[in-house]
Amino acid sequence: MTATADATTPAGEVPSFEVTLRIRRMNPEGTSDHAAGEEYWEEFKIQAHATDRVLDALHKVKWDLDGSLAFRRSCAHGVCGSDAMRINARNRLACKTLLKDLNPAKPILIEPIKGLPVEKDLIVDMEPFFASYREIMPFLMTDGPAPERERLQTPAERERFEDTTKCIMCAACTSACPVFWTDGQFFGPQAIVGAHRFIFDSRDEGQWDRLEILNDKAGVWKCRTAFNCTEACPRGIEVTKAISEVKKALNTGEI
Amino acid sequence: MWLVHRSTGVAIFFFLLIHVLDTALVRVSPEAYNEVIGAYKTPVYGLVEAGLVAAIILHAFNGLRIIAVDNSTWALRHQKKLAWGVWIVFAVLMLGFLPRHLMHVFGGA
Amino acid sequence: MSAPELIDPKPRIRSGRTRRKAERWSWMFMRLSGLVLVLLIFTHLTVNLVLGEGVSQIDFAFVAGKWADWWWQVADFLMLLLAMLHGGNGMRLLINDYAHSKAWRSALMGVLHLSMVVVIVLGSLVIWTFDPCPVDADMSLLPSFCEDVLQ
Amino acid sequence: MTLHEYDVVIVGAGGAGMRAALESSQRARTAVISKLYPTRSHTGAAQGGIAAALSNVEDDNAEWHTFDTVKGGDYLVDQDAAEILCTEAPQAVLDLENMGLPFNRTEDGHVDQRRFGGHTRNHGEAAVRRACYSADRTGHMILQTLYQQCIKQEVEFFNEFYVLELVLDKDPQAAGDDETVSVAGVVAYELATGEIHTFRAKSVLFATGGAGKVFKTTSNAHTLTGDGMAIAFNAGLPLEDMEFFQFHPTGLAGLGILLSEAARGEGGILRNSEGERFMERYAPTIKDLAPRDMVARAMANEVREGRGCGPHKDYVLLDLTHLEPAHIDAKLPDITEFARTYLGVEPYTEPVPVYPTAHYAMGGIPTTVHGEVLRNNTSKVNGLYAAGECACVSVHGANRLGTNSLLDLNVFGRRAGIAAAEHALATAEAAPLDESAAAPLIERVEKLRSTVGSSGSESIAALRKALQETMDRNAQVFRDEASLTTAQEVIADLQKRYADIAIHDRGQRYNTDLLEAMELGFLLELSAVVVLGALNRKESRGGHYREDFPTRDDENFMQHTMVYGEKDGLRLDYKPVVVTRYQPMERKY
Ligand SMILES: Cc1cc2nc3c(=O)[nH]c(=O)nc-3n(C[C@H](O)[C@H](O)[C@H](O)COP(=O)(O)OP(=O)(O)OC[C@H]3O[C@@H](n4cnc5c(N)ncnc54)[C@H](O)[C@@H]3O)c2cc1C
Ligand code: HEM
Ligand code: SF4
Ligand code: F3S
Ligand code: FES
Repeated sequence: MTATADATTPAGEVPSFEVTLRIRRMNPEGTSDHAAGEEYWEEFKIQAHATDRVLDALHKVKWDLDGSLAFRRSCAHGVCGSDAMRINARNRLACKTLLKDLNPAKPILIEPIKGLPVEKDLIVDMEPFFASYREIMPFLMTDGPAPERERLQTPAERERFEDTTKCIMCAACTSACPVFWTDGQFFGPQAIVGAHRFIFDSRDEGQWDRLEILNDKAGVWKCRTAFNCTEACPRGIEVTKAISEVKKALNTGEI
Repeated sequence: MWLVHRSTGVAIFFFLLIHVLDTALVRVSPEAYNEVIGAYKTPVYGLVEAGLVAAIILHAFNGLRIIAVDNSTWALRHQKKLAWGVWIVFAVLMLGFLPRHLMHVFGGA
Repeated sequence: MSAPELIDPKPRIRSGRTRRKAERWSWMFMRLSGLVLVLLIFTHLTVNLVLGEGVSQIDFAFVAGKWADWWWQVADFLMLLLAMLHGGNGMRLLINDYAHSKAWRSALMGVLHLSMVVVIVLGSLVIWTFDPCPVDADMSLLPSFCEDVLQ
Repeated sequence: MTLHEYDVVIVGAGGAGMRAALESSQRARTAVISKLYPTRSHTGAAQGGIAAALSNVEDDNAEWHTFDTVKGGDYLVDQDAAEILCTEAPQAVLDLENMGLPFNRTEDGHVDQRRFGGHTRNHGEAAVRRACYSADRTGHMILQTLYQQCIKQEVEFFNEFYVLELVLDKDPQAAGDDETVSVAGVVAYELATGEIHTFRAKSVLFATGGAGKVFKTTSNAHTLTGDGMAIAFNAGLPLEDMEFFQFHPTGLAGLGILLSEAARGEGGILRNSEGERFMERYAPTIKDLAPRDMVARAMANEVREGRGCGPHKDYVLLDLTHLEPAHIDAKLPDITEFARTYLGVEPYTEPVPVYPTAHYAMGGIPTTVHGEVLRNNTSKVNGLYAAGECACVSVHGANRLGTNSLLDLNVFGRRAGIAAAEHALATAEAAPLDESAAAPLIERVEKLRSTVGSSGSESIAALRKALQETMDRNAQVFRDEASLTTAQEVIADLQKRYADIAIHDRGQRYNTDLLEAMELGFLLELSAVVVLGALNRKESRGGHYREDFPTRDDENFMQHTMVYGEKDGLRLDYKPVVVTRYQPMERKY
């Protein structure tokens, strides 16, 4: 039994240390020190453990120091997609980023994700993001009546779109994409991932409608293969690969 | 990398505009052309030209990397290594080109 | 009990194969022209700047010497054309990305298109109508073969 | 203050809420109100699978499934409901498949199935492959698929709206049995603006999920604060069987993050510090795949008897090292990643530290098999429905079988959605509700806002922490008279202190501080109900284990607990269990 090496001791007296969080803040109603809508940095010092995640650190700030700090979160283990933010200039989920992996000697920079309007502190308006997703008709489209039993699909056929089914719509990819920053018209990588999941599903018959949408000006050709999306994706989805497969399908007319 | 590609592309584009215009002087008269091209041979332009070559090399090889990434899953998965490769090729070519070029520029002018 | 009868979605777009092909062709063209340009530009650079005496050798005579050969004429013309189209298309993408207001965008696009046309027309005129041995020129500036031609 | 009117209002956009919305929105004008974006709901965290006797890989039938459900629930299950659950299961799964859910497949293209705890062939002979799954992200796929279908049907969502009050046309407890009590609507708080919205509706359906945050160590999301249950309770409705909370055996030690039972379904083994496969002693036939309550207790017992691992001997190990890495990657990719990310353990080569974690509320708002909410043992509330984890149809009894909850969402979510829409269609006019209904909530919110800056007051975080710690210490896997009494006292004290709570954020926009205060109020209320039920249930059954009463007592306790909130405190009552086919037997595996 080797799992009990000290580093992995989950409970007990893990030594604690001090970390500084520098949080990019914005209060739409203003505070005593800051005008409404003004963006500013604020520093908080907290005691943390090596096993703590950035989300735990944010909770410490919110619960013990400043209850007005606003951020979204729910599941706390990387499956709901609520808490994508820029941590040390990289898009990540706060609940999946361990403090010990961040060099706690330096202040940890926390900002809202880019490219979407900031509403308050780390909360951004997600509506444009979800609107792009709805745009690509993200649902199975089939002709004819529903079958008696399941539609058959071999494990190999399923494997083709397995990767893109993992998406939790956290927007880490889209808000990391430089094209999205400069051109809000771009569907963004997430919508392409969402479309890919159906285009390559052998049961789906709406592929060409979706491909048509992605062939549009704001579509897949806008992607400059910057790879920021793939690097940001907390689910390890090969986003750029999915995009490239969509391009290939458009170029060859084959799926 | 994406920024590098973009900025080098733009730089080359503007250079090309000028370059074609000055080459057009060939049509006007040999004197005019030689006068302008003479400017290229001064150290300042020599350096600009070196920068241009650098930009072209980066843009070209990164362009090749992009094309590879678009067409092969292997390249896609190893794009980071390929990006390093672009910088290495860039370094090697520039090391080969710069001494020669600067020699011509400073030595010959 | 039966499967839920789900309402069909409102058709949001016309069905059928890809309709607007422009962006796709632009993408393809960038890659194909890029590939050809690699060959052309590197030959160009090598011949002009590396072989022989580098920049210092470039003068009217050098250029004229090259263009007397139709092969070089074709190569340089292709390079000019592809580079301008490739670069111009690249600039178009950029303008689309950064110029958000309609006015800005159309203004920049206008400038871009104009400069492309001017450069391409001018450039090709120069290349195709080039006379390596202008009659009234100073002999010393001309390539050596002009002596045979002119005398 | 805005007033909205709909035929049907669904509160909650998890699996149950959206499944209901798909049915309801086809039939009647429907709004779905959710405090989270639908895809953030905790259904997305469910990993292992959804049970259905499809017989795609092994011989199976709905009757065996029903038996397992009843037996797994330690006979506290309403058997008519369980029979519906298991009979409608295959169609529920096929519906999901037809909507596009990417199940894992067998070689010949059918939906694949795997083993899960407590699912057996022919009444306990051997484990059977009944759980349909999609790697270890079944819940994620269900949530995504349902959301996608909602987009297709253009379901109307009110996202990041917190429902905080339920409005009935009269006090359900004061009303006599022959009177009808009808739903009038709900009052909600819009996170983005701080505005209060009143929704008037002919039918209201609650699908607000679980209440795991009552405990400290839990697999549940921060947002699972039992809102729906507490809101119904505050409106004068009873809660059923709240003392039955499921502790899932394999939470990541110290964190509570779940490692699905699928890990054991795929061959994982639990070992103590001596390397012994201790489940062989507790459940000789199905060993590691015994129902959750038994495994959780066995683990807690190993630790108590000194066979725990680690420097503090406070957890056991889940061993996957004998499985092929490729197999692990194909079937359990996410949970192995959790072990890597959060504990730094590589499951290919090292066993993973695990300990029971609070997981699932078997109890909730009592309903009929059509999702109609009951206001006592027999009378329904006209137009009020509940489904999913916040409801108690009582298909899970004293202990839920793994994979039966996702099934519950789909079967009873669908039924409740249909019933709610049909009720709305048959009702000419909703009960009266106007803007004044929002007044009490507005007052409460303003009162909370006015606490900003008041010094010497109680903090939300401190109270919540104290509550969760006392619940973990005193009302977890093992309980007894003394521990429960302590918990009761602590909760009573915390409730008093809650009256002096102060928040930090005065703002209107995105005031999550204020909402956390509200949620804490719900948690406190529910904890009191849980503890009261546990204290009075002087027996051990399913998820509820009393060390001072270690055996099941069918004589006195073969009945559901019903707790009512009254002016002078909580009132306890009981409700008979529906027994059709299966007489209670001793539960052995
Ligand atoms: C880690 C984990 C793994 C699990 N694995 C399995 C499994 O493998 N198989 C299985 O069968 N079951 C499993 N379960 C159990 C099952 O997933 C849950 O019981 C089920 O998903 C609950 O679904 P729900 O629709 O009732 O609630 P949820 O999905 O939790 O949704 C609740 C909804 O209500 C909304 N809401 C809550 N309060 C309010 C309010 N005040 N106002 C407005 N909206 C509100 C939320 O926004 C959310 O949309 C698992 C549970 C967990 C935690
Ligand atoms: C030498 C060979 C060249 C190669 C292999 C090459 C390759 C490419 C490729 C593949 C792209 C597309 C990038 C994408 O879609 O993300 C591109 C873009 C571009 N290229 Fe080139 N190119 C070359 C030369 C040139 C030249 C000579 C110019 C200038 C006239 C130029 C200017 C541009 C510009 C402005 C862009 C757009 C950049 C952007 O949108 O980000 N390129 N190049
Ligand atoms: S593709 Fe990845 S990064 Fe993008 S939204 Fe989905 S999970 Fe998030
Ligand atoms: S970051 Fe953007 S440019 Fe393409 S590869 Fe990803 S979408
Ligand atoms: S809180 Fe759910 S993904 Fe981080």
